Amino acid sequence: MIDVFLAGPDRLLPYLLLAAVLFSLGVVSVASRRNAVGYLMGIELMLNAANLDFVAYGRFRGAEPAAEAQVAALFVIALAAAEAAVALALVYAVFRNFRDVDLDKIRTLNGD
Amino acid sequence: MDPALLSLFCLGAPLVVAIFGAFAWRRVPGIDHLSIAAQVVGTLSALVLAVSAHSAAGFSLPWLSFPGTGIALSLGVRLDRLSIPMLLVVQGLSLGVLVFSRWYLKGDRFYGRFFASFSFFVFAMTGVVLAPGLLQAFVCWELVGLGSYLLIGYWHDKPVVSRDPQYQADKPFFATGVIESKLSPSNAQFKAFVVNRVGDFGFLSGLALFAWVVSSWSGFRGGDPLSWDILFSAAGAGAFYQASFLGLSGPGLLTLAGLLVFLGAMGKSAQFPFHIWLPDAMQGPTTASAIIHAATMVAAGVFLTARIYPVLTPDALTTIEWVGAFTAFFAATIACVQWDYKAVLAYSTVSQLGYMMLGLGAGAEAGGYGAGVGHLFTHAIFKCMLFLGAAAVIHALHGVQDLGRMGGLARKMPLTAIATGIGTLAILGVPGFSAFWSKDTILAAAHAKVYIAQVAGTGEWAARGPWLLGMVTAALTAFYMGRQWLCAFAGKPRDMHLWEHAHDPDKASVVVILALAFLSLQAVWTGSLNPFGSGSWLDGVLRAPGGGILGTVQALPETVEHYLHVGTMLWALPLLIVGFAAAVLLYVALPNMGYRTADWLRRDPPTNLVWQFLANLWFVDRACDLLFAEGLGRRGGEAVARADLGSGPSLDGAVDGTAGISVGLGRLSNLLQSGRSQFYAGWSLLALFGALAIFFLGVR
Amino acid sequence: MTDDAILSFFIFIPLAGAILSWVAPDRARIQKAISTSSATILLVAATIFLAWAISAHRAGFLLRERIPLDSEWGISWHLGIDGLSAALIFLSALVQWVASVASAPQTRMRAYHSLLQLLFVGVYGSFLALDMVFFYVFWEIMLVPMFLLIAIWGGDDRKRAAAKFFLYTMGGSMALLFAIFLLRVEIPSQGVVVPVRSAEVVEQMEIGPRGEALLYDLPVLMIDSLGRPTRALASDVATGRSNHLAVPVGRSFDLLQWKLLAPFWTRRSVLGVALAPLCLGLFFVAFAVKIPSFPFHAWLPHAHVQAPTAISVVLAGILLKLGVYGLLRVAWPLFPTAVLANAGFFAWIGAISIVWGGFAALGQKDLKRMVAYSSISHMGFCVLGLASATVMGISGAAFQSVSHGLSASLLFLLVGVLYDRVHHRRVDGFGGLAQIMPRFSAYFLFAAMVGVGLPGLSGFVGELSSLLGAWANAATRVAGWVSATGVILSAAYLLWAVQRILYGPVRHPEQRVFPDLTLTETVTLAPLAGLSLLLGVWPGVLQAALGPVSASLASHIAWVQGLR
Amino acid sequence: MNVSALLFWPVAALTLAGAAGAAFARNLVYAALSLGACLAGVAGLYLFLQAEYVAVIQMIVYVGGILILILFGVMFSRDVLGTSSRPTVGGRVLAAAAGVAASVSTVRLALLVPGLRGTGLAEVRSPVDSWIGQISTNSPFHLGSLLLDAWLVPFLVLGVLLTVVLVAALGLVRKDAA
Repeated sequence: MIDVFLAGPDRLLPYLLLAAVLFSLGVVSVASRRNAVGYLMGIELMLNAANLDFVAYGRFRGAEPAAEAQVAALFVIALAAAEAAVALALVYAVFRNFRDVDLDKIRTLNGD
Repeated sequence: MDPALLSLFCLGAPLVVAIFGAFAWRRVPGIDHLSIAAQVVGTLSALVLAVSAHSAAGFSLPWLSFPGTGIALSLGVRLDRLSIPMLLVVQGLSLGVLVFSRWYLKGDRFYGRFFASFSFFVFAMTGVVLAPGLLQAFVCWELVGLGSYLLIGYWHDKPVVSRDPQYQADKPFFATGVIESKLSPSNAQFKAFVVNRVGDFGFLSGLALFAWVVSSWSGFRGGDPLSWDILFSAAGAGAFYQASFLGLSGPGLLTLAGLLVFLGAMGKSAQFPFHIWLPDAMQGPTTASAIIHAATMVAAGVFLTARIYPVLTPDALTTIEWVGAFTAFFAATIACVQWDYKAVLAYSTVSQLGYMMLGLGAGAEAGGYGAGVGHLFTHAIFKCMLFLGAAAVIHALHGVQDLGRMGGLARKMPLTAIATGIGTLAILGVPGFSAFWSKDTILAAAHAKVYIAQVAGTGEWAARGPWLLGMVTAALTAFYMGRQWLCAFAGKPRDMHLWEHAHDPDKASVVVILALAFLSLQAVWTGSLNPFGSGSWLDGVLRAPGGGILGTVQALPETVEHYLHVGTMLWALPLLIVGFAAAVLLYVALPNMGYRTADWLRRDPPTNLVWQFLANLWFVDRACDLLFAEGLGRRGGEAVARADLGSGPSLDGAVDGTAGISVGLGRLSNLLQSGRSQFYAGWSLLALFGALAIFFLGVR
Repeated sequence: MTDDAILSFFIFIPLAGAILSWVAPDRARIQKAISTSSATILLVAATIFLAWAISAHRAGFLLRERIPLDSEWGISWHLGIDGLSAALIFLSALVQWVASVASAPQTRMRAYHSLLQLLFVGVYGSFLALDMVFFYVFWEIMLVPMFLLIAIWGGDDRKRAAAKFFLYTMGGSMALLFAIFLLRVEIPSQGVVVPVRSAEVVEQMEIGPRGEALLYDLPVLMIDSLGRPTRALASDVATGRSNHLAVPVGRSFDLLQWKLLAPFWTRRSVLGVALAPLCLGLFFVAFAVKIPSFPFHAWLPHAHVQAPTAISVVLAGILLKLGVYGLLRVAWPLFPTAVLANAGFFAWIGAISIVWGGFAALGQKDLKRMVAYSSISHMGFCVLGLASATVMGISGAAFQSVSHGLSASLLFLLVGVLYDRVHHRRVDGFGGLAQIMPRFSAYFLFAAMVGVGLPGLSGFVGELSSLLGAWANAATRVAGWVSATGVILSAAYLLWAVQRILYGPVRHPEQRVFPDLTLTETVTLAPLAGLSLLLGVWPGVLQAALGPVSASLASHIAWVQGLR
Repeated sequence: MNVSALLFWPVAALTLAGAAGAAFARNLVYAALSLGACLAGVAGLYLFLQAEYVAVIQMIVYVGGILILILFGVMFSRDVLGTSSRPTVGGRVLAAAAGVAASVSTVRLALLVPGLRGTGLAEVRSPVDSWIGQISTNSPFHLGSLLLDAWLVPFLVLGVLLTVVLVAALGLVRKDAA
């Protein structure tokens, strides 16, 4: 473990572990937040974890960093931006219709 | 002309009428003439075939083929010494019944539909008779089921009899044992179809079993594994030794296959416990009962059993014999206490079918094949005639079927009385009438089986049982059939009002009845009157088929044969006389003694227990209704429906509750039902990552 | 392989129709005209293709078109039609036609009709796609329109039903995507050379410019006695000079190349778990949800009961068939050994679906829900037949799919007819309709008999073949025997309903005023009924299209099994 | 032991802390802010991975764009006042379970994958100090050429998507949309 600590940034494992924890935290907030925006934040966390994995694998795959990985990361970032825009537009629309973004109040999914 | 092509007329003519009638019966009045014309064509071609065709002929066309396997299921025509006479019987009787129906159903609200459905039924039945293999037998078997479905439910708009004032007014004073709250034409047609389907489950399984064994047989060279030739030769060549299923192989497997198919035959031929549909089927028009539930359709089961005779193992035959014997006895006992004219005939039909099975089950070397098939033909004719007579009586009495209100009809409708009398004597097995020959042959065959068992020193008592049952049944038959005829036609009229208006049917119908009565004379079959010249033709028909596992049958020595026949006669005739004497004594010599006896039987213990037992049809109907209709059907269905989609803990809930991976906690499902989207999210995330975690932890 | 894009029209025509409906004015007549005419065009095209398939009577693809899109991942626009897909596409076109004639949305006709056609974009795409990426894409395209069609135009509890449908199918799609991903990454970058069944080469071979044999656009190699590969010429293959043939397969999402890799998948394992059973399981879940077979069926009753009539027809007539098609086209060819190893399991799944669905149908009070459960029961025969992996079983499953498409559509249309009259579907709410609506009753009895599997009608052929197939395979025999009880159950629930609805005295006098079938209703019912009669009397006509494909698949499975 | 290790762990700690805050903070404003911290930390990690360009983009798009959007979103909800609607007990249990499952699977995978044979993923790469200041294959030029060459189609698709998304967002927030 100590060598992991010392070699820190030069190994793959720490990044992967970091990404894992980030991802899990994202899952937690997606599952627990009752607020649409909190929900969104959880998703962002997960996306970042995925990105981190992308770039880290790309870095440690060969001697030289793989640019494809970073391209993929860029794509994800762009998609995240788009998704955030739509999500917040939705939140706004919902807010205007229901005067509230508490998902518990919005139960039309089961028709009652 | 090629006989095979000629036989297509018997198939095609009724089919054309049926298709036309299905669309046009409301608008076009002449359907009855059309179907009669079709039947004339069919009957004539059948006659030509019977006279001309001496060797087996036929053809078959591929119907459904499976590339790469060589299996090509096929339909077609098979003419041989079993199918040709049966064809003649079916076509001829249908013609007669159609002619009779024109009078019987005149002015009925569904008049045209009867003839359309009837022609369809004849087509289907002909298809069964001409089947070149097990597949077509099954196909047309089901179509026969549809035909009878349509004919039983002919008056589909009638209510259940418990709500039918007409029925309540006319029903016999004594219990008939039917479940009145459930008996109606539509219920009867449903019951008939489903009960038959239970048998067909066996038929279908047996068919599949045969198909598998034959097509996987090393000697299979492509073609239709279910066609009689390939099927029998495969069984004969020991294909069943090459396959094994549930630990069965060789004869055991063959027995299973044969009995599975026989299950279908039990369904159609109303063998115990599948008989329950037949009495209900009397809700249909009496003329329909005459052809379907007396002459041909119920005979289809016997016909099929005779067809697959070459693959029936001794064990299978013994089972068949017992089933038949018990059915014969069982139905006869019930018929003794029925006061409904048609019900008596219905149960006598069941009983006679049991006789045929008993005969077939006796085995080839005991002469059982010929006995069963012979009785199949004779019974078809006189039972059809008896039902037409019943139709005449019921029509004359404006729908009254209660034996207790008839009597003395012989003076009002003499011709019907004569014809029906001949039929009764025939079914009794009085010398000089057809069944004397056929039924005695059956009993002789059963006796011969006992003798063979004695000689072989194996299972003598197993063989003696059916024989004894058959003997007792002979006496019972004499009693209830005599009783029926005497109650209806002899003695003094019990209901003057009804009696006044009684009359014979019109000329054509009378001709039909008398013609059938004439055919019920023994001489027509074994004697000089045989239209096909001497008994040699008949012997040809009745000789057991070779092939299959049967090989060549060596008949019993002449002397033994003779001794058995004489012995049987010596047994049967006295029993017959006793039974008939009892009937005369109870219902003619001492007027109303029958009623008193019945009353006495009904009222006082212990005999009333017997009475209850018989009057409730041995409680078989009620048991089946309780166990299957109510229990398995209704309750079972509701239970499964609840378990699947109920509001309480159910499969649906469980699957919901875990969004895919079923943990089966009904409560969790309710949480989810609240529709909180992040609960959905949480659950699906948990499901996904839980699965992944389990997966990855499992990885080494 | 052809470069002309005929098959693409199956996808672009409904797409164009969808767009047209969206821009066209929101009036019922115009909208119905648009979707009906696009359906008619497709129906004509599909009929031509089916006729071609029947007359060609071969296992190979009649037509394939392939446009490589991405060399990096091996994604290509790859469509193909053979006997199986021709039959199912014909059924789809027929059902689309019936649905667009029968559907009468009260509100938002624009959205309704364009969604309906968008749905069929997904349907035709999934039936034609031979590239797993596009297969998945079309598979997903189907979900959203169906979800909306139920959620907007459905009954009172429509939202919940739609949500349930969506969750189930999304769960299935997850499994599908995961499996596709797993398989794709398993292919080594340098590719693999796999042995190939010479019969398949003969069936599917195309001839390159210099007379060399091409299989699915890949070169065919002859392996000589010393194991040296040489390019095989078409003549070599045709004359059968060499029966040691191999094909070099590279990285791609091409379904046909994945099929060639079947011997390769059996050897692979991902993180210590055997690949073939894992992915077969994932595929089976994905497709069993659609079929739907026990225990993934719980969405169907909700969806059917809530969906409007025309949508129920599409759902039962087509969407359920996609599950069977997926198993036939994807799951079974890729993992033969795993299929044979688990044949008993799959057969029991089918048998349980048959019996469970039958009993559940027996216990229903709601007519439409009864029909829904009968669908579960009938589709069980497809799973049973497939499990046996015999020619009879496979062709039986395909045949049963088509036949059930006809019978279920008939039944749902007829239930819709009743619902239009009284606005309820309770079985006990009717009685004696035979006296009031004779033509309706005739059709209803006919449809019931198709469902019962009466010989002479299409239902019988599929059930018979599936049962024969199940009996022919030792692993599935007992399950097949149990499944045969389906013939009792189907007769029980269907005819019980028939007799309670049609027969007996008229129970509700106010129903005496019901009109019999209108012209539109007859027009939608008649072709379905006629077709199921034709297929029942003369199954050979459809078998000519399905048989060779089934035989090829069966021998493929047996061959891969033999390699081990 | 090199200098970068000393910088690495603080950055990692910042990222984790930010993520935890984003996940658990009652007040959504705090949550959003700590999310920003987390995003910045991730950008730092990209630097350690020799992905400067991605790091920059991360800062601009995420921290500069998305985070602001999110803060706007927070404004809509009544959590501005600091009163937060707490998750229900069921929700908490569910979230905890899902989180545990997720962390177990992902951590297990992280520990598993680098050990796989054939992938040189377990090796130590050139220390960070050694490459500071030199141009390598992942220069913006290189990335750009990749985007316009091998990844052209996806790139275009992405552009279309962004356009559609903007239009859709506008459509959603139009006054008469409701």
